[in-house]
Amino acid sequence: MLSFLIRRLNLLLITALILTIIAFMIDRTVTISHATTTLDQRNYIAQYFSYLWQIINGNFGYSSIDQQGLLKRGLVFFASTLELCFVALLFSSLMAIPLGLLAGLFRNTKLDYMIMTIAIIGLALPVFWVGVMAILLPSIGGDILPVDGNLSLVYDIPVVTGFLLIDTLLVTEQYGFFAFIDRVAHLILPALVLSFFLIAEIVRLTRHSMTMVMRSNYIQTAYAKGFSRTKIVFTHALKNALPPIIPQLRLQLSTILSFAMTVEIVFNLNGIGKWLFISLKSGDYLVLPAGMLIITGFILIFSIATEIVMVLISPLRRGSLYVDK
Amino acid sequence: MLINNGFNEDKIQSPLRYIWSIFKGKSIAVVAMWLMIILITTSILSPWFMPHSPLTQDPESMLLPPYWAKGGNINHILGTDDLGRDTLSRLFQGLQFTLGGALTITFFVAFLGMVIGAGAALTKGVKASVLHHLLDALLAIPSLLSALILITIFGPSYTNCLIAIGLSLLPQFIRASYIVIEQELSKQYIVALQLDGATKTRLFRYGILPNILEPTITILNRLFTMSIIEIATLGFLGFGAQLPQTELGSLIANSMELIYLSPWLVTFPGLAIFLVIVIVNIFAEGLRHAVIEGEE
Amino acid sequence: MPSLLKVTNLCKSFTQPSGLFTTREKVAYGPVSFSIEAGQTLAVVGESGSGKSALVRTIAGVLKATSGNIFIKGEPLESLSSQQRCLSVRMIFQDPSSSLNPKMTVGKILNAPLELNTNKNATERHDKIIETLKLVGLLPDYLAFFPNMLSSVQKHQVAIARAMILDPDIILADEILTTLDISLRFKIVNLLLKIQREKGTSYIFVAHNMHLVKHMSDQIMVLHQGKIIEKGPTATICEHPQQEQTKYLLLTHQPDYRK
Amino acid sequence: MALLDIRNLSIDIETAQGKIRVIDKASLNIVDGSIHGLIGESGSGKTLIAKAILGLHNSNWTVTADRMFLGKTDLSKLSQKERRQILGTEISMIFQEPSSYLDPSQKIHTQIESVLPKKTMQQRFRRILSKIKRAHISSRRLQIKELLHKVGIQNDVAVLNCYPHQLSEGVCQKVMIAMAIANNPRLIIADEPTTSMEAVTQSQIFRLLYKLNQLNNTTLLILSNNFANTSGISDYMTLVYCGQTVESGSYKQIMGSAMHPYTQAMLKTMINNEEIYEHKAQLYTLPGNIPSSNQLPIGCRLGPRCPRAQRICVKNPTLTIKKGHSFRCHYPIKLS
Repeated sequence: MLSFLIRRLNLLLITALILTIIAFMIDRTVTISHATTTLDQRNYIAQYFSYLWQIINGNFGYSSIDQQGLLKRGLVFFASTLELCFVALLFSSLMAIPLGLLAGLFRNTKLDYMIMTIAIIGLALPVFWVGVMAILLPSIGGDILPVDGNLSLVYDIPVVTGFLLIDTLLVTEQYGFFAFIDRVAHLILPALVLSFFLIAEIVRLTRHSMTMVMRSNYIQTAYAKGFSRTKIVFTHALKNALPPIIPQLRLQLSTILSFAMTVEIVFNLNGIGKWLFISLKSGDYLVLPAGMLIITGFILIFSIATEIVMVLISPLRRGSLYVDK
Repeated sequence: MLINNGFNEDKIQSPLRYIWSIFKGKSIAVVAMWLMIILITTSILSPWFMPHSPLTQDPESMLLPPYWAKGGNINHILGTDDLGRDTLSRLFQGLQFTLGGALTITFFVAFLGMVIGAGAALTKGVKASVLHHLLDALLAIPSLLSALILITIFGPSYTNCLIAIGLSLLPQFIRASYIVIEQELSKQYIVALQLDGATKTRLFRYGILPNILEPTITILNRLFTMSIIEIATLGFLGFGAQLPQTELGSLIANSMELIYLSPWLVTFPGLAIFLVIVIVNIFAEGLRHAVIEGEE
Repeated sequence: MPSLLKVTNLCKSFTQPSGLFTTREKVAYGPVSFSIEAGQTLAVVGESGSGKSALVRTIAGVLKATSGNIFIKGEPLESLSSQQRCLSVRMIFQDPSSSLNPKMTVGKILNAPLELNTNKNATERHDKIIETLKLVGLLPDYLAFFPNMLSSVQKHQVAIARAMILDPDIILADEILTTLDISLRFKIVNLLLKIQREKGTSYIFVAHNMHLVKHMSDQIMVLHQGKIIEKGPTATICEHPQQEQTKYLLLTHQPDYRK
Repeated sequence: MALLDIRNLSIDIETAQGKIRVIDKASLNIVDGSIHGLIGESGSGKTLIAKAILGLHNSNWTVTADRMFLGKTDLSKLSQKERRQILGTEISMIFQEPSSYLDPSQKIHTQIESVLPKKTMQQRFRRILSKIKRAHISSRRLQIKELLHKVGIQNDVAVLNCYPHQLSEGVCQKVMIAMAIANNPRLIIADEPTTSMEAVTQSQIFRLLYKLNQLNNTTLLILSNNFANTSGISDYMTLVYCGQTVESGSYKQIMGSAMHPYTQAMLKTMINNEEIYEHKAQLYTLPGNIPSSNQLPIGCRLGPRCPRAQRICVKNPTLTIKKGHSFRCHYPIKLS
């Protein structure tokens, strides 16, 4: 197990290094083309190592607008993006997994076609457009739910974790639960909009996985044991069909973040997407390498984490681990 | 009763023809295919038969609703915008940019991705592992972010936007085609061909390519869908086509302030994007199913 | 006169990652030495995991040997071009339904090795293909068929045709009989025997069924954990097995629960 | 006494090319307490017959039978629910490639436990009582252990805590057998239980099945494509060719006085130690190939390949029964 972990971390380090090189290149290109700071005369390798050293020390550079540390700001914004993604993921999983399972179970029936039509529609609706529609058509959202910003301006929440859902709970002495409810209300619409794509994706994956499992031999054994269909689905099929979805979904993570960033811009949420967007519009180009490092760093760590979780929950993968040894 | 057609031999068709004959039986997919062809040709030919130029401003008729709504005008079927430009013409121009861009991206990315993916899969060793790590790193960058990076460096323009989207989709496609080809390489008939002394190109042309049709369709479909959405998104954010070029996303962005005055202006481009993606997806699904059935 | 095929101290080991940065050598087989004469049949037997398949695949050129030499008619294999190699050693794969490209017609499948390894022109190639099809007992009609339209025996026949089309000296067969039903197995065995009689081809084959091994082979080589533990003429081995493993292999084919 | 009595079972499958009669009037009569071998080459429809007995068929199948009785229950008249109750308790099934027929995500223990009979209220109550008394009765544990010992697995604890992929095919098959016999079924159907196994494991499994039959008097229906292997332990044998049952009889009748040309051909596939063939001589096979399922000949399906075929063979021969030895042939091989 330990050697597996270390080997994975090894790969992670290489990938992370490549990413810092990319970040460095962006940093240099941006600095040179926009000449925001005085040019460094050393050769690029030396420059890179000093850049790397700074990154390791957590110094991602300073904003050219308000001179604040980019890492800290970025992380706070990113936390809010993650919050959005998480809520959307939770909601769409709740919706999509049962739908996908049903579609897989009743493959090629009317129910299946109906569910798959929903999935195609979800995939085909451009996220930003749905967002615009949701905001601007008062009958749909707008009036009932707030669509502007992370939180109403009346609340002054100190940043503790960066996750506003948690932070608002920490200040219940001051505001009661109103701040929390306000935050939830702010999240509902963007999360719903983001879910459109996610639901489509998860339904597809779940359906595929379920179909594969229902075709497998051990399902036949279960039938031969005299189990009813319902019992088979719950004892055998679910346990085998659901875990493979996780790594598949992980591959989509960067797309999900991409969409989340768009949704933020549409809904004026203070997430990393809007931060990058606003900063770039106002000429603060250094946010790019910083933002990239934060996002990719998260994706890398998350990938490793899911891989470890998969190894822990799936006996087959755990088996391959032992063989490695 | 018994059905004994012992002497009735199956007609021998080439696999592609066979797939085509199955595909023809899927009416929805065939309709989608025709719609796709019509969409592409009309958007290319639209400047010649559209009654209005997308740029002609008409102060007489501003913010007209579509003709079926109250106050609509048959001259402007889908209405006009705040400068009196015909929505339908603008829509087709937008479609031209969006669809054309997506097709270009799909073509180039598919070609480059296949070449790089096949190259990596066919040459083992250091090259492949370097590529692997590089892909890992590039895949971790969300496509919107990489598009932002490239546009920041090269400046916003329609071409740059296409290049940026292409480059951001390329790693995904390379990875996908690499995996597909890698799986194919472990098949016995590939080993047999290798033993016959087949060259890499021959191996790829005769051994691999005909057998990866189904996954390739899936990947291409995804590539196309993603590039449409991303062109529109970047256009919407103002990083894509610059005025006076109109692209479906920027069309939406331009009409944002007018949403309460004329919600149609925002609705139609969105619906257009939606329809294009749905049509392409139905077509691709139908084709994929035909391929699967053809292989059984 | 050197032997048709001579293998000396052939070894194959795979490297597996183990621990952090270390790799471990896993020996598939070896060192193995043997030789085979023209028109002879060598059967390689042993329980699974004894390295039979890896050995055959090395000689065929699918795997690369770690050490040792293979000589064909006295010439080391490395000195031969891939064409010369194809012309003298051909392999039949285990499962023809996966070793025939589903998107190529039988004609194209058979054409590929001819096109790549000989200087024949199109008509000569066509004649050769027809001739080989006849040899394996298939009608020329099958040229336009795709593999999925053939029955399992016919697929086997095509696979044998593909191996025979270059008139090689040695044919390697890796457990080709295991997936077939008994009566179909006999068909293929008959075909292989007929080809050997007509063309004088040598076979090296891996098999499980000791009865068929006994029937077909001139020499038997017993592998156990990658080493040759017994080697000799078929009759000698079958009647006087020296090693425990050999006895075991022979024994298990006689069910002892007769009523 | 017949445990399973099937007469004129036909199965039609709806395919893209129309309806295909895959099983044509198959008859099967299994004597209680015997080992019955159902022998036929792959594609001959053995598995289809087994699935029809179990009732595990798809919706595009039409199963018709004049008679289909297990003991006194009419299998063709059962509802889904009644059928499920019979499966596992009256009939159970063993498959080939057992490791793929075991759920990869569950431990062996869980899988075996799931087939044990449900706890009744009384047992539950007793269990609670025993817990109070701190008496050591973990009956289910013991039951499972006993089962594994029965099928010859000694290190039961280790095996129970494993996942299927950690075990060898042989052990997996033993686990499958243990699951099959858990409820003492009257009939076990074994679908090619030893294909793709090593010779040593094969004979182990066969010996185990034989022992089960001898000790528990369990009736076994063994589906196999290997005449030589299966004939060794079968009391009765039925041969299937392309969906038709060609000949059926006891071991002696089949081995000693086979009537059908196909059976004759199968008999010649047994190369035993007594050499009937010269070294490297051509082996006996029927001419031609097995027809594919959409190109079956009319009448006797062996017709085009049969060395004795004549004009009348385009009509389906009727079943002839002599002292339990039945066959379908117009020109049976006369005893000489």
